[in-house]
Amino acid sequence: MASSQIVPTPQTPSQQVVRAAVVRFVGDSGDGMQITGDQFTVAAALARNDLATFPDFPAEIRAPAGTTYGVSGFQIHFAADHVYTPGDAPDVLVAMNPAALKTNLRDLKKGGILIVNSGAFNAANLKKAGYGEKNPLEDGSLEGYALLSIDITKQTQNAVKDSGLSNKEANRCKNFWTLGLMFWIYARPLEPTIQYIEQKYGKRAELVQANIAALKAGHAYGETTEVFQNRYQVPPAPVEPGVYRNISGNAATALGLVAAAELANREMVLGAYPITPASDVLHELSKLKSFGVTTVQAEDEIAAVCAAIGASYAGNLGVTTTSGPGMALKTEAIGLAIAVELPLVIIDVQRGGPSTGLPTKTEQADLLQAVYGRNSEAPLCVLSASTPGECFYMAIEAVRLAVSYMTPVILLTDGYLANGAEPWKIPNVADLPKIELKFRTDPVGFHPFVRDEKTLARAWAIPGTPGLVHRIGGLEKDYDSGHISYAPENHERMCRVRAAKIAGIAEDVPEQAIEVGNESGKLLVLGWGSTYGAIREAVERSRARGLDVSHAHVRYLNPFPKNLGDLLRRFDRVLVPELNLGQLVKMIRSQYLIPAESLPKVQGKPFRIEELEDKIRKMLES
Amino acid sequence: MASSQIVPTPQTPSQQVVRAAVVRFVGDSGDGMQITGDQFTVAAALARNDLATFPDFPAEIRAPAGTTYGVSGFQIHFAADHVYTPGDAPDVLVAMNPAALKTNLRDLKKGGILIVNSGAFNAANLKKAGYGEKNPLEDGSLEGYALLSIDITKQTQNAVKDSGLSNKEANRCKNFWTLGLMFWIYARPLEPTIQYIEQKYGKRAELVQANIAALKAGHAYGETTEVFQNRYQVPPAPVEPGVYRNISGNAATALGLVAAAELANREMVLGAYPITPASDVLHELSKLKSFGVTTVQAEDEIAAVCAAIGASYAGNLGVTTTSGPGMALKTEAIGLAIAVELPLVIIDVQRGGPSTGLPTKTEQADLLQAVYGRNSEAPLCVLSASTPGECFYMAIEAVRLAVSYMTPVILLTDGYLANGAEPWKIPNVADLPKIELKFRTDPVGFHPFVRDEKTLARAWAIPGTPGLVHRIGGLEKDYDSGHISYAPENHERMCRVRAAKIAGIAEDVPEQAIEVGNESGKLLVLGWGSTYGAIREAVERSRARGLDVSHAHVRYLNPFPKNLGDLLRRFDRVLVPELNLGQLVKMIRSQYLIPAESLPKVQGKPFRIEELEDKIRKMLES
Amino acid sequence: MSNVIDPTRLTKKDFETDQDVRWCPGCGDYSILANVQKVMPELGILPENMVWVSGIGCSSRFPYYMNTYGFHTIHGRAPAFATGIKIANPELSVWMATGDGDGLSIGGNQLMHCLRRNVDIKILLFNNRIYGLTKGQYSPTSEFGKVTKSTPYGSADQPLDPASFALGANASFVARSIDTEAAHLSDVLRRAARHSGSAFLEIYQNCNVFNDGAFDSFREKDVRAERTIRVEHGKPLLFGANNDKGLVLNTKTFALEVREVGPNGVKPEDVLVHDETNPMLAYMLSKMPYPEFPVALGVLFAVLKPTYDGTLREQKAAAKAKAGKGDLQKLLRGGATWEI
Amino acid sequence: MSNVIDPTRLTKKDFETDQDVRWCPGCGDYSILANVQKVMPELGILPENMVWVSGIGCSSRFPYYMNTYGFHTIHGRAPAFATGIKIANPELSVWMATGDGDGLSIGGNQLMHCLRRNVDIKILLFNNRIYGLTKGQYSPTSEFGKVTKSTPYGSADQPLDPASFALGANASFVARSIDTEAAHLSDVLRRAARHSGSAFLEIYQNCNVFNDGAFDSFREKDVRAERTIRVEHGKPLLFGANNDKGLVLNTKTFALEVREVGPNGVKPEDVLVHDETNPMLAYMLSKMPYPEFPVALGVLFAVLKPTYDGTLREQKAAAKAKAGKGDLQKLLRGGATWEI
Ligand SMILES: Cc1ncc(C[n+]2csc(CCOP(=O)(O)OP(=O)(O)O)c2C)c(N)n1
Ligand SMILES: Cc1ncc(C[n+]2csc(CCOP(=O)(O)OP(=O)(O)O)c2C)c(N)n1
Ligand code: SF4
Ligand code: SF4
Ligand SMILES: [Mg+2]
Ligand SMILES: [Mg+2]
Repeated sequence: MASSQIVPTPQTPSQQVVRAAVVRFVGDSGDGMQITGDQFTVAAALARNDLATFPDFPAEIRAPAGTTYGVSGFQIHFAADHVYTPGDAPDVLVAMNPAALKTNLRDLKKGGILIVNSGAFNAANLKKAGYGEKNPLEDGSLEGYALLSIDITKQTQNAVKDSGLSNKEANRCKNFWTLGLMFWIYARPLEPTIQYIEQKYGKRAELVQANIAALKAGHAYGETTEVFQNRYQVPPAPVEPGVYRNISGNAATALGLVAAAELANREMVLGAYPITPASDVLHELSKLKSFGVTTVQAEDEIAAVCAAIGASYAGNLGVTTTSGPGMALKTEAIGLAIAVELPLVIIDVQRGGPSTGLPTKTEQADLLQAVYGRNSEAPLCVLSASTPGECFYMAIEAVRLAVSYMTPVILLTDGYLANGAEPWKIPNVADLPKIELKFRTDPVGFHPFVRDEKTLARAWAIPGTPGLVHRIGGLEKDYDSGHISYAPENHERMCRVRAAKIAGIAEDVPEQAIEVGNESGKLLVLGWGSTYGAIREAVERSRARGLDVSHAHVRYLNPFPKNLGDLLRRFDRVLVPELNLGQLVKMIRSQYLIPAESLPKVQGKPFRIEELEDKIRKMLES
Repeated sequence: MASSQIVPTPQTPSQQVVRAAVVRFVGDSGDGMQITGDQFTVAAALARNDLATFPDFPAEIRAPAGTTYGVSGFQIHFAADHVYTPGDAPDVLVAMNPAALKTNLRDLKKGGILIVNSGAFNAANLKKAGYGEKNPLEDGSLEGYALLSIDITKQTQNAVKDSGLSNKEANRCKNFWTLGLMFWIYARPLEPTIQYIEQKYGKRAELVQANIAALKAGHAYGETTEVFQNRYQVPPAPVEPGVYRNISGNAATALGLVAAAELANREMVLGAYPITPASDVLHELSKLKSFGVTTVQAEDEIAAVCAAIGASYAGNLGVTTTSGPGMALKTEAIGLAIAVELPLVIIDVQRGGPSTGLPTKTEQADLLQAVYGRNSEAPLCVLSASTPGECFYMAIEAVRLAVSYMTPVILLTDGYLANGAEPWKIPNVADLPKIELKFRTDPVGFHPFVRDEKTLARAWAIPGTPGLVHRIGGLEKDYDSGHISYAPENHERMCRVRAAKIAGIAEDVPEQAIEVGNESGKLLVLGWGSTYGAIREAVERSRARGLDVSHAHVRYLNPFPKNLGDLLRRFDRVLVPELNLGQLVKMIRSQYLIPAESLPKVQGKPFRIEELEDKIRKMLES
Repeated sequence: MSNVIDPTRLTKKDFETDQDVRWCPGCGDYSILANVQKVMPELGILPENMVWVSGIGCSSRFPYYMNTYGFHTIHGRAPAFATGIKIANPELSVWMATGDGDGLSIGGNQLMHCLRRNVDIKILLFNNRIYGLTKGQYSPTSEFGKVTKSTPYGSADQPLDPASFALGANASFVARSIDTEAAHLSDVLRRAARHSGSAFLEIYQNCNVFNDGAFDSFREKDVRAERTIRVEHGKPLLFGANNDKGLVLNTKTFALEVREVGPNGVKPEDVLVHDETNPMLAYMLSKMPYPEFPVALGVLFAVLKPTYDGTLREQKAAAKAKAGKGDLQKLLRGGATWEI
Repeated sequence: MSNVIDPTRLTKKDFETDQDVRWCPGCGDYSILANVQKVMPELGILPENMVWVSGIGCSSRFPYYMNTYGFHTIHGRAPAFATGIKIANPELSVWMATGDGDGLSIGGNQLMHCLRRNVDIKILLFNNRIYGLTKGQYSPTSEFGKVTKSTPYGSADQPLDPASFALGANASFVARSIDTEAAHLSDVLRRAARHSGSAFLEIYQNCNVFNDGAFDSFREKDVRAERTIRVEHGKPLLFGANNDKGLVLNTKTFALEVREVGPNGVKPEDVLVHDETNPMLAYMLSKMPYPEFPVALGVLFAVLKPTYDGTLREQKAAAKAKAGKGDLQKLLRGGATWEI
């Protein structure tokens, strides 16, 4: 539900209950904003708030200090109710320098709390941020906000002066000072973060001491100074009981893959070439050798996917992870995997394009490439994940379908899911369904393209199996013997059976459900992927305002769930919001011939809930 | 129009006039069937017949003699009327060995003339062809045909025995013997072929003499033996006056590119990596250095397209040629060309897939890859050619649009167009419109992404130009300065302007016309690419039978001609025959929301006219 | 089962398929196939435990004719597929067939990285100095100035020497042989088979259709002894019909020289002795300009170093040994958790 | 025009852009940029006649900071773009910046073929033995066993030496330098600039964020003299603070050795003299194992051979000279025609 307004009112500090809050930390890459955000998140989670987070990194590794393009940010939305997105506009903005203020102020809610480190607002930094000679802290331009201008640099230096740290190191503690202050405002305990500091800097006692001192000093600042009119309390959210952790989409994807390997009782080979924002899946999986995972950092994306296909051929689970430009390079090899009908899981963590584009920003524009981007008739299965946590389950689903249907499966996630995080109820491994997987061993009646009658999957006969020695390749094969064949009718038969096999997956996946709202009506908002949270929240808010609108979210993009057409036809109008110029909408219109309308956005950022609400309102008013 | 029946009747040979004929020569790769076909084609052309040809090569370079997969064929359709395809079923089949008979007999018209070289029907060859112990020439299985079983091997040996050739070389003359016989049947003069032989074998007098002897002997055989009841005469076709040549699609493509370079007054750099069936464009262009053409046989398809883009950047016309698997490899680099907005012409000579597929066979299944097969929103222009000769004009058009709109343009041809040939009226160079092309030289107001207001094309400022020094790259660029920009609204603005630029091409290309039939009615058959001839002929025949059907053929596949939607809506039904599983039809349905129906075929071969007629009939009857 | 074969009793037949061999009659590929099928039974590896991988090209058709597991992949990428196969199942004996186009043109990067990583696969590169399958374009090993279908004015590329390339890529085993020399080819195949790590074997192969006679100037019977030198570890680098010529190092110019050996020439002790573990010597031998020098055939270089697949296997085993087989439930619980 | 510059009066400023340089503070790329901007004016080439091409990586940001024409392309393919540019306009001075990942991992094939073809472009490979831009994965030049983000158990790859690779690819110019040694780097840059053909220059570059100190063991002031050897054509291969060590060839083992020079060691005449035209010596120098041997810096190899672009240009000119500028109408008429 909506995050409430937090307008400070002139009264003595007291714990005021709010149902939700959105906080954004912004500063230089070196200011430690990601750690601050992570710790603040843990605190919210431990307080049992529901939450969603989104970090926003600069494209540069370490841009020079003070520049606008070097600003690093972290936003968290936490609430006593269900949370679906990291929030549109922050209630609180913490800006550690002028560049951070410059680039983020416009997002802050009118009247929101603005905490700035005035110590960083010197002439040099103001100039780098593009403020020129003017200091926004002094020229009255921040009047619409609840401005708290604190020299955090100095406060921190004072707090840690006994630690013997160099000036530079002392300054680095600023983020914990800030965190301490924020913990005070939101009435969080300091202990978990103290433990974290001890663990992280354990080897250097002086750092442990200094950072803890800074944290406590920030907290004390809130307690003792009188600048704060309010402290806030966000009550626990009504979440399902269970053991929770915070999880990012990339971590969930990696865990889903490992889980799937275990459920299928197979070892996994990941072939990958580093690329933003997919690299973390490789990093995560490279740690898991004891789970039988081998990661090959290949020389390029082509070799990466080919190694994965080779591994599948030899009976392992072949997986490859990448992003847009890497996907483009893999298409020829994916075509081979389709032709030889081997299982292969391809994770595409979509990012802004075209070409190198906006490598650190999110987008959903690889859909058509995933479905159609190969030479000739080369059908495969395409899935997507809607939330960071769902990446886990869709990764398992990708593996299940790949091995059951002997086909490549593309799982589309994106930069927003990959780096965003949400609390995730940890599943009980024993409850996860096993993945059935049988290698062919019986030579009787065997040829490599003999098919399962139901799934149309060909036999998976791996090297090392006696009696099944055979050859496969990318040339067309005879339907009845698997040998090379250029016969015309056979080619059509093979093209059709490959298509039918993929189409048949629709029988094996859940029917499309309505996420929110009625099963029929005036307007259906049809989404896919990471727009889930924004759409869901916008539809809920619109319904709360009495509008007849529903939300459905497609996870199975090729083939579509078999009831999708019927479901769509039950609505007068269908709106398809996407972080692209209209791709799913093309597929929907073509397949079902319904005048689905597109709501495109390509800004490297997710939808704001408001944008969607506006559009829904306009459509239902018109 | 329809090719007429040639059923031999028992009377003395006399010149019987027929309006059309389809002849197919088939034999071992080593039997010289392609030369035979070419010479027969020249003869038909000189007799002013309209004609279309199609060679059919085996995938193997030189398969062992006598095998079915080593059979090489050549079909020609020539007529006194317009000819649009190489014909469905031959009236005359010339089979030089059992394997050739085995693989081709089923295509021969009922009652058609079947000429076989009985000298090749020995036990070994029969077995290799899969006839086992049975000899089809003797077991009565050929009864439905006008069988002429001649020991061409022996006849040829006798004819050339004075030439002093080895047995092997003597045998090689069989094809000219056969040609001589066919020339007699169709009443063609021998002189042009004699000249050809003299030119080709000029250096070896004994070969000249032997081949001419064989040719004459074959002719004499027709004249003197009484096995032939009929000779046929196909009168000249009513073709436009002009100078003609026979041209294949690949040759026409190469010539179109050179012509375009001349019309634009620019030198050309072709970056290519050999791949069937596109290699001949590279071969043709590599001869044309005196036209300022430089060909780079690159190390792979990626380097090929990158070299072409580099050449465009430096102010030449960058071109790359390939087929399906190579297209797949080029997509990442094409995305860059889109992002930096440089002209680039990409020729995709489509072949059977997926993956390596049927490399020597034809298909139209790269359409969706061409339109959508790149990461992110990466729009470009896609064209196609409908006949071999049209490849010339569409190649020019591709260059024109690429340089006018600073965009990659994909021209789709296919294996059928590439190797098929038709008589082509040679254009007068002076009549071809010049291609306007201006490099930016004025530094005032310059930045690399400053746009032409009308076309939205950015300025083409080439290295070496004083005052315009600048950098470009694949990262997103600021609309107003061309510098790197990650700003959200700017990214959307740039994505939209790139899309608008391509969409705007619709204003600059011919409106969609009706090829045959009324401007509205019951059924429109909508085709694209090499299916042109078959569709046109099928529609003409159907209309002759009184059916209300029209034919439109799309050459501009992205964007579509601006009137296409209106045109389609004037028909009750729209049928889209394609050599794929339904690709154009997807785009049509999605864009215009009309229930266009698909007629797919994926057999590595073109449509037969009959198939299309059947479908049309069924649709109009139902 | 009835079809269990005794690995010590394998014969050539066990490695032959029933597929029609679809190379042009007279192609050098036939004799390579025959030699491979002859040597394989000696290795004591059951056909079902052997995988042949290839890219695209005439040479890459090879797997179809071996009665083992086989994977005819895409152009140039066979080393990457082979790497995946070997990692997934290290028990398999993995072999690769490629051509000068497949392996060195489009596939140069995959080959290079496979060699430097030292993946335990055996690589046969059929070098016919031409693209056979696409009907006669020049390749990276074609001579400068070569006239082909795509270079009617002669190629403008300087060629690559496959063995030098492999050495530059830090390959652990580099050898050369010729299609027509059965005994030599078999010997080198045996050596390659036994090498642990990437074994790179270049085989000069005649394409009688598009580049006939490319190697005749040194492989024909009458010139062979004078124009080639058979290198053997520990043996002096002698050649010539009477072993009367040798390779000598000019220590001044630091370059190899061809010298007569005997009363009128250098002493036998002055002739260099082949040391297949010396990368410098191997590089020199690979780069000797022809025809001033003979063409070096045999094992130019062979050393042992850790294999990529072996290291990965050890890492996995060590990780399992240390942490025990991974506990998925524990992994899912990961870092900070909370219970509700 | 007002902005005509005299090519003999260029200064460093003429090659500097107004763009913010976006490398991490302290990155070795800065000093490479400064050196390049210092040397460029000496070449007498106007900035407008120079093109810098790059792939993707921190190093590949280089063109943005040069006030010349620049093309930041896609990952690994810069050599192919540069080839197209050079062919299209041979008057341009074409330079390329790449990294150990861009140039040797994904781009190994493009680099290799560019070098063997000898396209006339100058290639600077910034070797920091890590992927900087993607935040710290190992690269093809990282040490075996290297622990990085993607190899928590240590990398299983044997590394590649860029200079050996280039020599294996038949490069005509191969050199090495270090980011921090301005004078040496400038000298080698000048040599590269003047070379006709592909000039390959590897520059050891410190990535202070993800691989800090990778080269400290030989580039730090106090060890530099003992741990590196500066090779110069025609000069003996001496090194050490007092030039008291030299490289000597052991003719028995056919291997290089490090020896003291002087009364207690070998005679100065026994020390090898660098000959940059000798490929064997260059290969040896590129492969000397560290730390047993010093790291060789300078121009390891340089010979002249026909350039790819030059040959193509000549072929085109010759074709035009012979046939005259092509007559399109005649071409269209081609083979057999008939008139109606
Ligand atoms: C991606 C791709 N590009 C191009 C081709 C076409 N092609 C097939 S084989 C080949 C060259 C083969 O040369 P080589 O490896 O030397 O094999 P050979 O036929 O000479 O044995 C080419 C260019 C292809 N199949 N796939
Ligand atoms: C096709 C593609 N794959 C992967 C990437 C991601 N990527 C960008 S730079 C890079 C490696 C850069 O390493 P290096 O060339 O050594 O440059 P450095 O940053 O170290 O200077 C990678 C993997 C990409 N941009 N494009
Ligand atoms: S084309 Fe050449 S290499 Fe290929 S099969 Fe024929 S002879 Fe052999
Ligand atoms: S990550 Fe490393 S290489 Fe890249 S800019 Fe920073 S210090 Fe330089
Ligand atoms: Mg070859
Ligand atoms: Mg690097």
